[in-house]
Amino acid sequence: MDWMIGFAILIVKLGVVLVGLLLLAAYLVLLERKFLGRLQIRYGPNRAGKFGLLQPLADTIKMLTKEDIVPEAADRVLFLLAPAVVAAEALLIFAVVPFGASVTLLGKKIPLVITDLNVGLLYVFALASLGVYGVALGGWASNSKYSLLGGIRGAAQMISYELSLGLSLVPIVMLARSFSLLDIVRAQAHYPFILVQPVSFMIFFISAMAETKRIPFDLPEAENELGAGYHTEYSGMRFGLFFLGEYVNLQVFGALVAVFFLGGWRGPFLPPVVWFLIKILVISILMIWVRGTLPRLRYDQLMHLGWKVLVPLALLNIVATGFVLLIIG
Amino acid sequence: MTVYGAVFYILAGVILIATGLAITRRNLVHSIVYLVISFFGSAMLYYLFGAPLLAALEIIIYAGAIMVLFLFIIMMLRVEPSALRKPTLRQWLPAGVLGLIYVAVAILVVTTDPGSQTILETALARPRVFGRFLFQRYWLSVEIVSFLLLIALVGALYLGKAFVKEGGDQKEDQS
Amino acid sequence: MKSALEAIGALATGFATTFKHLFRKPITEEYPEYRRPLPERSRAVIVLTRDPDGGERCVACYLCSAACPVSCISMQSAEREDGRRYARWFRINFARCIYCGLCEEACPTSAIQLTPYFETCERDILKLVYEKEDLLVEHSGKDKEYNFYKYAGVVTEVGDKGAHEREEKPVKIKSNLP
Amino acid sequence: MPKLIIDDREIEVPAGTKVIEAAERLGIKIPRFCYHPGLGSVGACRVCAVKFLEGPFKGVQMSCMIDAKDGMVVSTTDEEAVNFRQYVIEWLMLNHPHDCPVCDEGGHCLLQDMTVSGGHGIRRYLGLKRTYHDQYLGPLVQHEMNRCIHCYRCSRFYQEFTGYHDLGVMQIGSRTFFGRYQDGTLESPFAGNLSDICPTGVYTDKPSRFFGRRWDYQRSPSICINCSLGCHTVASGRYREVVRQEARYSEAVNGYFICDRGRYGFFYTSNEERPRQALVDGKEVSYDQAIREAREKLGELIKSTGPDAVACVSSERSSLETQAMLKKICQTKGWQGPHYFLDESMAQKVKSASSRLESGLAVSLRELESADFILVIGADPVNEAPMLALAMRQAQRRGGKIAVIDPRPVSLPFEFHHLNVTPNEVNLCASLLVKTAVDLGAATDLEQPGIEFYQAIPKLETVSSSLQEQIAKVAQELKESKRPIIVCGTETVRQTTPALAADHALLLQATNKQAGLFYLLPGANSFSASLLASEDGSFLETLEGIENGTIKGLILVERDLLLHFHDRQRMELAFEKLELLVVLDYVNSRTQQRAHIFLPTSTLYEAGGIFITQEGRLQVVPRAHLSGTPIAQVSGGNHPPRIYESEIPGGEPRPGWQALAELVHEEPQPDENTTRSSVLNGLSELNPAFATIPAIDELPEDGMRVSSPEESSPRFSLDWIHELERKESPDKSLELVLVNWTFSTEELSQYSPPLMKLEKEAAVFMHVDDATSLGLSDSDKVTILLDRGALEASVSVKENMAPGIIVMPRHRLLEWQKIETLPKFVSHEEIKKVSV
Amino acid sequence: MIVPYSHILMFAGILFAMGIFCAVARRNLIMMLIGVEIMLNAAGLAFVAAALRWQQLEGQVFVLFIFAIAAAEVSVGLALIVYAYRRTGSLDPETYNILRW
Repeated sequence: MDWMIGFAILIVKLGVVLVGLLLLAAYLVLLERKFLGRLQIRYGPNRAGKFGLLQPLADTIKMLTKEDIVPEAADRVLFLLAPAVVAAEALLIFAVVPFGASVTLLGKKIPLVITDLNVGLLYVFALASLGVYGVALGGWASNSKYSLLGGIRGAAQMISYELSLGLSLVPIVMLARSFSLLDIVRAQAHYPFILVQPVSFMIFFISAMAETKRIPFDLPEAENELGAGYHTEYSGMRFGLFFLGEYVNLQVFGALVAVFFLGGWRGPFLPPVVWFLIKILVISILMIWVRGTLPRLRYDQLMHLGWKVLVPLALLNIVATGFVLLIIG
Repeated sequence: MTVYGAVFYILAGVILIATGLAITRRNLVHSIVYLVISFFGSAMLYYLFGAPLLAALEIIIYAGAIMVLFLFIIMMLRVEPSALRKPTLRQWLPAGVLGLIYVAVAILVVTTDPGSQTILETALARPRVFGRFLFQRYWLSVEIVSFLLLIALVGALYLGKAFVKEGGDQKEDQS
Repeated sequence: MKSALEAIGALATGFATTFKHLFRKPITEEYPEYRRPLPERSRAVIVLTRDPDGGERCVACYLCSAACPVSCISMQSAEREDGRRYARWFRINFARCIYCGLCEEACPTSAIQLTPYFETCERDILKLVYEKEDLLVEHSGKDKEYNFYKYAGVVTEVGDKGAHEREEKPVKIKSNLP
Repeated sequence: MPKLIIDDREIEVPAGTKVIEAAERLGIKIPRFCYHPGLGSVGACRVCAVKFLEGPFKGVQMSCMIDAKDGMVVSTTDEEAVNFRQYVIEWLMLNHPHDCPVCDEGGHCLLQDMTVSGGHGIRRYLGLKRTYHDQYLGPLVQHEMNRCIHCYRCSRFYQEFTGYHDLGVMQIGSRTFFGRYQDGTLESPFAGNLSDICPTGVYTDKPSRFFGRRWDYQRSPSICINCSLGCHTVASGRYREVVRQEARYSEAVNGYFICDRGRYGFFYTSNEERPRQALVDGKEVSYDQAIREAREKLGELIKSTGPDAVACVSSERSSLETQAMLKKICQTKGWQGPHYFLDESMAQKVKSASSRLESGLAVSLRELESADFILVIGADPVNEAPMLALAMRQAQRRGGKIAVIDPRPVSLPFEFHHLNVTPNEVNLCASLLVKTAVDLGAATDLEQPGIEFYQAIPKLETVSSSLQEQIAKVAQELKESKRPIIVCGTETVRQTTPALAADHALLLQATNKQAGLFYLLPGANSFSASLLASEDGSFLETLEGIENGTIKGLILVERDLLLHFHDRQRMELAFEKLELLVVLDYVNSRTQQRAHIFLPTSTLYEAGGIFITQEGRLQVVPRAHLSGTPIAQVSGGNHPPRIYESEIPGGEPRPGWQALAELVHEEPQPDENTTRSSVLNGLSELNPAFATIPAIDELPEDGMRVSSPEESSPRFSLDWIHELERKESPDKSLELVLVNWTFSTEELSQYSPPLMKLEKEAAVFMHVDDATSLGLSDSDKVTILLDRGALEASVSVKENMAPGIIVMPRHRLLEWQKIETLPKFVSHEEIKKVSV
Repeated sequence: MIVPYSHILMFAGILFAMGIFCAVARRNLIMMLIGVEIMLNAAGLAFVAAALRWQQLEGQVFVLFIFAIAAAEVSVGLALIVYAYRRTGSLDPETYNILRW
């Protein structure tokens, strides 16, 4: 009986998170387009519904109804698999992200996280590293030179930045003394880690943008050189899955930044979940702002930044944090 | 048989099938994809055997890094599908004999060793415990291994650089 | 260190600029509500003009169809009773037309001209095939004064031999007098 | 062989070659207006100026007027020459009107090209332009004199080259006018060439006036099938119809020009009445349905009566593929036929002509131009094959002598001897002439049969003294000639004549003359028809079979029996007896309208085909355009309909051979090309003469000669003497001689509207003596009573024809198909004057 | 309660044999390297099972070292392969016979 209730709660949590994620992703797209539009002195979408509020719906309908084209020379199975990998990977990360303290419902204490893994952080990395496959396989399976180049770029870029992404979080783990995301949030009860780890935050933020392939790191889909990069040959809902993956990733990294550096769901006055959402949105808007401001990096600059700036910086940061921890005790 | 036993056999089956497919595919990318599935299964086995840290590391390092590296190289070099090597009898015979001996010995060892019949119990090595154990008993080995990694890094960099330099020289010669 | 500071300063300038943009009124012109008047020489829908005397200018010489890079013009020339060459039928497939204006440049009689009117979208692509009656207009467009037959020297109702601009009286072939 | 250097490149050319031509051999095209390789040079336009740097001439000279000489160094790009040419162009353009948009020459105008390439773009001359009034020159040529640049090509061509004089030069200086003295139709049957040779738009093609531009035409090489010569043409197709046909240069056949019948004889293919839909009992059905129906009915017929009950008839205008396919079908199915000729004697004549045309004797049309004596036996060149007359004209211009032995009132645009003997006397007259001219002593290597043949020719004294005198005069010229060529017709001559002509040619050859032989045959593909024709049976036997009921099914392939057979009434009765009449054709003939099942076939321009000319030259014609109703007809001249579908309206017609193959095979046929090549591969089984033909795409451009093995026909036969002894004609009666005219008697050109405007009034011709004895004078109306009724015509009285005959053209408006048997004799009583 | 230790050993053995086969039978340098990876993975599995069998963490520690070694091996190995491929244009080990006389 008990495990059945637990199971039911789990299913409900899964459903709520999934729906929330998808809705948020849809409106993040709108937000990005509107915000980007204003940054560029344009309106952004404003035709579908008031202020373009129905634009996500229109986009969804469009993507669902468009013809799903599979190139004749493509590797059919992998071609169909790749977008699913991307979308699934992005959605799965949220399984360990706590979006609030536990609530008590009908006398039962329900933690607001789908599952609290003791290696939660490693789980996040494991899934993030699998996201590469969607890009690389999609690019390869399309059998198109643009897609292939996009896929290669994507693989190289994501594998490079994963390193700095991981290293940037080591000090956080050292501070929190746990891989569990719940523990990390709890460890920020007094102050958010961004105050003590600004370098770490910076490295993580930059690496996260590179991992999500957002401007200025969108080399795998650089439209003016590669068409649309690894998803050049995709259309309809398969393209939609890539698209969805990208915006869910945006939220994921917003949530991770909130968890690792901004104290998770903590905040005054408002309910924790709202605070969590606000933090995600702030990070997202920051990323959009960056997109609206910075030009795309050159490939060698990208590698240079990853390997020669961020990785050494992250290592130094680890050593420094270690020293400080040793001294403080 | 417990649930864990069933999980083991299923995972073992998946791993064996995936690996079998991986080593026989002509298309290297397909091999890689099957291998990733195999490593995923291995990661789950690690978890089953009470090593969650290793499970995560298996995915991060094997599936997330090593296989991506392979995929990257395959895509970059545009490797065509390759055939299986057709061994001659002279090559095949010693290999076959040695293989048979290996199999015989393996079966002998596995069946005769009474300890091998023990049914394993579930256990869990928490990352904290594991880390403490590692850095208390084997910190020197960890350092040595990290040196090994550093050397590998330098070596790989050198191999990449050496070619570029040589290529540059060739270009100068041509012009 | 200095360069790092400079870089940060540059980044900050960039972010400041885009941030300032947030508060500016967008410069977008919203099309159906606001239609910007197009210059006279902008190139869109093609028309066939008439000469100042009201006659069809097009002599169906096929030069426009020859010049057309997408082969969207087709026609059939014929002869009127008065000797004028004209287009029996004239068809432009606007679904194919790229509005390059080469036909206008090729036209020796200023008949074919591009106009600024461009709102011709149709759901049925066949409706974008314009026939002569759709193309022919009642004015002479850009080159108002020109009438080809005043200069061509062929016999039409515009003039007999020797009656056109800059022509002598016809040679009397059976006379000994010059 | 002078060697000269043009633009730093050396070339060796035969002596007498003009510099402009030498340059062209190097690929350097020097501008020209008046110079034309067919017409020669006059140096009138001054635009071919080049600079001579070294050699016998120095400075700027006209390259068309100077023969290439050793040591010449010529520069076409020298600044002085370029400037000179530029000025020439500019002053030629002084008076040229700015009417290119409405000029039909625009797009292939030499003047336009030269003006543009010469760089003359801006007009500096501000004076008034000279103008002319234009003339009406007939239905073929449009006159627009304002555009003239006075290159004299037209008058040179018209007067010197073709020998007609009604178009020429008037006035002087800058007022020079080219035209006729008065408005009127040009007399020359070669007038259409004016629009080809005119370097600008003075003479333009009237039937295609204002139709399109050269760049839009689908131009493809073709040939003319309006007579047996097979002149080369270029067919210009547009919007699914042939719009214009131009002459195509051919080294061996027609040179640079063609006659108007060939040029404008193509309209049958776009005729509005042309049947394009298959018909079963007059109802329109689909092609496949008609074929199925025909197959079923044929099957029933054969089941009930046997394969003998079906007969096949084809014609001389069908392509070789169609003829061969029909032949194959008849062989394999056991059907009767096929007959390609209606008249047994004509079949024999063509057969003997094709078998006697040995490669040592045969000459091409162009080789005829170099003859120094041409003996025409029983042919009327202008009327039967106009280009033959043009070739003879060239021989005559070079000093050749020409004699015509023919009963008809032959008129040629040059001087010639006309021996107007009766049809019976043609053979005798020709033999006497040759005998007189040939000295047997000089003929050393003549074989015994030849000597016997020579000796069998009667003495000169057997004919009238005036004729003797003429023969002696002509014989003298023949004797002096080095390269005599015998031209032999087949239309009015006796059955033995073609063989006799060949024998005479052999006799002449035996006396060390380079004798040649040239036959005229009745249709475009008569030669191949005679190669395929079967030995046994004739059309008349088939007709009798129909009448007595043994033959119940008839398949007619591109053959109009009601037009060509001399007894229309009998034919119609026979048609009524038929159980099944299948007609395959591409014109709306009377016969087609009688068909039970009609299958439309495609024309030469739609399907291509292989044709063999009268000299045995096999020529392959590619398709010019796809079959289908011309857009102008689909739309009634207005906007074409906006239907988008893969089916072409009116695109039903298929090549005759393909339709035939589908008719007899149960299973659907593989694609066109395989069937076609299988037909062609089997040709050598039908006649060994085809064995030497290479693959179609390896044929030379001028085609190649097919000749039957030499021993196939006996030489020096004396049959003609036996024929001479038979006195056929009853006393006091006139032989009816059916002839063809340039226009309006040939079958296909009758469907051409511009040519029908040139149609002359139907008339019969009579010698003055016969007319006087009948009390008739010129342009009297008479009725002639034939076997099946009377015929009304006006009489044209001529002196230059044989007495004792009535020459009757197979004119459209003369219903001559009322004759029971040929030859037909008309007694004086049967000719009655009609009082108006 | 999972399964008998011998089953795991046999499973790891089969996996190892597959790795050997892959390294030996494929005419491709990359596949040979992959074979090595498979063998290392098989060994790792056996080690973890052994750790469980004897309840000793050394087994897991060794697996960690194996990971490190595998990473090092792959990076150097792939660098070598790229280098060799660029020199010869082929990945077939048969082409690298320049030292064989």
